[in-house]
Amino acid sequence: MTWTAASAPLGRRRITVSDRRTYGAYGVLVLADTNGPDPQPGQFYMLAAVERWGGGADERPFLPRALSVLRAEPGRAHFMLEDVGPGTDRLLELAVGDDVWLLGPLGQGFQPPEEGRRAILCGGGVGTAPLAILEDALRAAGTASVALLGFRDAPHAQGAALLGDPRVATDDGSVGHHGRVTELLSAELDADPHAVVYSCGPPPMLEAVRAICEARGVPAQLALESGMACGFGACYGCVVPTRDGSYIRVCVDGPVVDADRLDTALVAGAGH
Amino acid sequence: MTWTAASAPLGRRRITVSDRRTYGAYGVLVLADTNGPDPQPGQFYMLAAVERWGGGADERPFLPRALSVLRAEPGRAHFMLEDVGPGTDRLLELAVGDDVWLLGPLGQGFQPPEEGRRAILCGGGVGTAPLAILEDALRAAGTASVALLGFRDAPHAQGAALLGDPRVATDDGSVGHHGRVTELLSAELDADPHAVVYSCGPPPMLEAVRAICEARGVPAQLALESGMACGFGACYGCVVPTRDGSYIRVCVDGPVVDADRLDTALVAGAGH
Amino acid sequence: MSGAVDFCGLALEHPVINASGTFDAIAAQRVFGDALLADFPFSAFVSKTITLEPRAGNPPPRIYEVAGGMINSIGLPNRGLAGYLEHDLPSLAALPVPLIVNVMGSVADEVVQLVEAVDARAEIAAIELNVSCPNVKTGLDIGADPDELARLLAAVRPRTRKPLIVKLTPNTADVARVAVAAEASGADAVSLINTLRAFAAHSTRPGAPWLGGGTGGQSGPAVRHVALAQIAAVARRVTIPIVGMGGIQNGRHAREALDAGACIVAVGTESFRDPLAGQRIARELAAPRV
Amino acid sequence: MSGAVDFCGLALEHPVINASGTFDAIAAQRVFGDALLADFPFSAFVSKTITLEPRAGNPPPRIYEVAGGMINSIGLPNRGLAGYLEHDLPSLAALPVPLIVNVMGSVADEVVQLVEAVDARAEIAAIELNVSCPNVKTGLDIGADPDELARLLAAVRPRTRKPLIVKLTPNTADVARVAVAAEASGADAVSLINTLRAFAAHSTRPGAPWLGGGTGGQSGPAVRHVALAQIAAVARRVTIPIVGMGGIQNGRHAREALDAGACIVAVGTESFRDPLAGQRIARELAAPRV
Ligand SMILES: Cc1cc2nc3c(=O)[nH]c(=O)nc-3n(C[C@H](O)[C@H](O)[C@H](O)COP(=O)(O)OP(=O)(O)OC[C@H]3O[C@@H](n4cnc5c(N)ncnc54)[C@H](O)[C@@H]3O)c2cc1C
Ligand SMILES: Cc1cc2nc3c(=O)[nH]c(=O)nc-3n(C[C@H](O)[C@H](O)[C@H](O)COP(=O)(O)OP(=O)(O)OC[C@H]3O[C@@H](n4cnc5c(N)ncnc54)[C@H](O)[C@@H]3O)c2cc1C
Ligand SMILES: Cc1cc2nc3c(=O)[nH]c(=O)nc-3n(C[C@H](O)[C@H](O)[C@H](O)COP(=O)(O)O)c2cc1C
Ligand SMILES: Cc1cc2nc3c(=O)[nH]c(=O)nc-3n(C[C@H](O)[C@H](O)[C@H](O)COP(=O)(O)O)c2cc1C
Ligand code: FES
Ligand code: FES
Repeated sequence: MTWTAASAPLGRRRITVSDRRTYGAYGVLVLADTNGPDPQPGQFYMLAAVERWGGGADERPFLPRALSVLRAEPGRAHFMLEDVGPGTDRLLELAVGDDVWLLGPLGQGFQPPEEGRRAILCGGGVGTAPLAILEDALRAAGTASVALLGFRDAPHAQGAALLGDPRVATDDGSVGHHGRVTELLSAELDADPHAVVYSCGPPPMLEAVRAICEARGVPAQLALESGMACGFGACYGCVVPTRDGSYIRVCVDGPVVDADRLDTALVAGAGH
Repeated sequence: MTWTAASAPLGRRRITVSDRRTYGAYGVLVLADTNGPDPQPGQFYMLAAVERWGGGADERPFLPRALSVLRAEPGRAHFMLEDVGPGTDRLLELAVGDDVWLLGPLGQGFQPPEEGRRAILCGGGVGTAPLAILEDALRAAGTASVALLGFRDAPHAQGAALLGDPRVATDDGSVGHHGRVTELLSAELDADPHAVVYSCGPPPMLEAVRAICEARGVPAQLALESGMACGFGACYGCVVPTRDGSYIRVCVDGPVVDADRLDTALVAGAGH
Repeated sequence: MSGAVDFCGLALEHPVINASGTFDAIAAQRVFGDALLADFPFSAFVSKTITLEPRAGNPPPRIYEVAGGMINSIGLPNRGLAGYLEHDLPSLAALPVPLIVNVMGSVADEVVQLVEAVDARAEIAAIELNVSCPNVKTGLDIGADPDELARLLAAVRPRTRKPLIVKLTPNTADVARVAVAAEASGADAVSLINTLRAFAAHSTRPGAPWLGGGTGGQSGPAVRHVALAQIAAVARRVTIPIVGMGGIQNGRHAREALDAGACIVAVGTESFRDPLAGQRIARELAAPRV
Repeated sequence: MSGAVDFCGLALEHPVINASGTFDAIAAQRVFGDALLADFPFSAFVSKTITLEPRAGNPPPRIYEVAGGMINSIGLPNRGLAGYLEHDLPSLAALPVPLIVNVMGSVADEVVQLVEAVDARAEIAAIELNVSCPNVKTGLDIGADPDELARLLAAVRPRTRKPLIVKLTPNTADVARVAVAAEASGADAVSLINTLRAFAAHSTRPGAPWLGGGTGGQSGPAVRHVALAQIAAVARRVTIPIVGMGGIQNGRHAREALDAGACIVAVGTESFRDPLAGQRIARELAAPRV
């Protein structure tokens, strides 16, 4: 079984915010995207507010921002955001009825595990987003999965509510396991070395996941982040180096890549 | 009797919008400026929204915008705006509770007429603003005045409600006199050649007023507009040519100037 | 849409093309499918700069956002001449618009080889020569110095009868003087502006560059009025057509570039915000002036 | 506030001065009263460019707002040398900070007269020489050509023992080469960047300029990263101190200019938005790095 994505509609679409929710440190935007195809888990969209995109810190944002799909219902796409700069700041300011420019769905998403293998979803921070839609898709496909999520503290750990029944780790021990989510991952892999790992999160976490899976010979699919200008292969801005010594564009060749294509998941300039 | 302005406080102040009203095509902002000195009629302030100043048409506004005081109560200043570009657009978007940067009061305002002379206030469009505070001041001083206001059409003519009991002219005849406000002015001056004229409005109107008063030998004080970057004499951007062949800065030598200092009130680049 | 225009003998449906390096038609077709061909946003397609040898480009990060635009330090990644002709040209030749190939070399001999190889391919309608390449000896861009550019064109011009567009660098004291040299040396057109040299500071390492490539080039609306000044200065001094670009976001901006003396315009950074920007701008341009 | 700095022998209380032509201390005192003296926003005051003869400046409009900044075409209005010394100098000498006078001439003889007259006045701490003046013969800015600048400085440098700061033009192919020439010719410091040449189109007259003076100069955050690139390029090649400016709006921006190699910074356009910007930036700069 493979999941195949439809072409993105050519051109950005003007879409209305139909809901705006808060989960502790995170905001969720729900967009009424009735004309686009269903996004695949791991795909992303480029978003920009139609009004006042600009005028924030350093007179930014100017370029649209890449956001993973958090969840898709027919005609609606959900996004999870953390306010880390002028772009996410502006998007989080939007209220129901405001409009955004939306381009997508874009990029290569996750692929389901081979028949009979369990999926371990391991993420952190806003990296939670693509794991939620992945969890939905695995459930629909009848594939067993477990989710492990790491957060900084209790306000961030509220993001865990976006998944079914995840195990949570926090840096400060305020919620769940006191420590790193990769410690939970190692324990899971000890118990089930035959599982397949799906991961998204801050670069150091992603790199730790990559290293653990490499050491254990476990297949892993990593959803990368990278600074993007366009999201559709036009600018060559979003590259990451691969093991074979070349660069790939995260927007068209990713964002999900097989971990064994990379020497490192520490992407220069991504994350905070 | 002369009216003298206090120094403006050094530096911009962060001020909250305490009321936002609409008069047809115009919006009125009321700012709770409790620390500034009372503005004089004809003075202006530089305003900018604290949040999202920028991100409008052509990625503007960037510089603050000059706005005449419409009316002053203790601790409150009123402003009248028409949406003509990205700056006024953003300011008119503000709601009660939003903050603006305010610098002022700035510039040279109107001076009262000599004892015993009547004041004719003749304005148009947003040029109504300084005439309202002038009308208040004349009333307080016991000076007789009449106000003549010109507007494009009925939605704009609602701005007339900002003055006591003005005579109105509209270009399309929808309200009041069908024609130019300068026709009303000529009639008033026929009846009272001894009056003093105070005027603010779009450059062609202001120039017509200037020409009428010059031809009749009537003293007139004109409140000029000009593209401004700073408002406090720093940039030399706001100059207008005077009769003596030099340039004066509208922000510090004006905005109100005696009409006989000018050969023309048609300021290059001002107005729409 | 009205607005057909002749540019160096190429019959273009409208006056809006893409700026080199800001639209990858092959990737876009992968993303958007055949809709891209049915609705191609530009009246000609300019490919990314091609060099003789393959280049990997600069290490990331390659992009930094600034007030009204961005700085890029992409580093001209490309498959090299042979790879381009073999892998990319067949797909690009299938586009519904004329194809312009942008080439760059650091010495005349390289440029001659590039131009001769491109000249031999009937699928290619015109050649754009990117002269923002530093001279190996002086470190100055070749296109910053009229004499150096004239020497390069003396070697290159005779090698092709296809229209030859010289893409000028804005990082020079007097771009008009360079344009005059290009015209005198047989260029059929000039295009400008390329990006303005700019530096983005690292967020945590004082004095270090944010961009993997070190210094980069600024584009977008923040440079639009610098572009207009250069286009107008060049238009006063040459009679060959000008491709005007730099920060164009809408029909009014395109109109201002044409009014300043450009024959056609190119859209770069705005396509990143709106993949159909070229088409939108052509439509806005065709609307009557207000 | 900590952050005292020595600049060419001037003991400055903090590293933030004003950019020439962007703050009129006399007008500001008229507007804000003596609070200006009590709370002067800069650690030195740089006056607007003074020329030998009085200049009225350019016809309005003089200002055009752009993405992240503005274009000005003020045209250097000033009372001329004699008028400045008689009318302005007494008030400026009363400011609580050292006074730097910016001068410009189109031929060496003019500059020599300006520098000698300024040198004679003890109230003046240093001289800034604006070399963004077009050469009457070539039309190119004097400061765009290292040789021409060297010739000018050979004539001017011997006429004063006050610190001589050369304000470079950014409209050149290689600003570092010009800075090297300035250093070799005896400049005590260089300042950069001046405004980028830019054109604003008229809203209704196609091809015509909006600005009364025709072309103008762009400033503000839109040029900040161009400034950083030029400051860094100059810092790599000279040892004399650099006054860094161009789009600085806050302490982080100032810090980036210092990290790129500037000794002190100057604030221009941001003062139009916030008359106390200089003071705010100095305060932010003094705060510990985060
Ligand atoms: C495929 C993909 C999916 C993503 N999904 C999500 C998601 O679901 N939710 C979410 O919240 N985020 C997501 N992101 C991340 C998000 O797109 C970026 O963090 C984005 O840059 C935020 O914009 P900002 O303006 O808020 O912050 P920025 O100012 O862009 O800061 C974010 C990071 O960008 C870098 N940076 C800082 N200044 C600049 C500058 N001037 N120019 C360029 N880079 C700078 C720094 O590393 C900084 O930490 C995703 C990114 C990708 C590529
Ligand atoms: C002393 C004074 C008092 C004023 N009082 C009031 C008042 O009470 N109420 C009110 O509504 N207005 C008032 N104005 C006018 C107001 O400040 C200007 O119209 C202001 O420019 C509006 O900003 P904007 O961004 O909305 O429009 P802008 O885009 O600035 O357009 C307004 C006008 O500016 C010019 N313009 C267009 N583009 C540019 C550009 N890029 N750069 C520079 N100029 C451009 C054109 O002439 C245009 O018609 C006053 C002006 C002055 C000087
Ligand atoms: C990401 C990016 C890549 C670019 N690559 C090239 C290139 O390969 N060759 C070239 O001649 N110009 C290149 N340019 C410059 C553009 O073609 C154009 O000259 C410049 O961006 C100004 O136009 P704009 O402001 O519309 O983007 C590139 C610009 C950007 C932003
Ligand atoms: C309105 C205005 C007037 C200026 N006048 C002068 C001047 O008289 N002499 C000069 O050397 N530079 C002048 N400049 C350039 C500034 O000193 C400074 O170099 C430039 O604006 C970049 O800094 P900024 O981006 O902080 O404004 C002027 C700039 C502006 C915006
Ligand atoms: S974001 Fe532009 S190529 Fe990937
Ligand atoms: S607005 Fe700057 S001097 Fe008048």
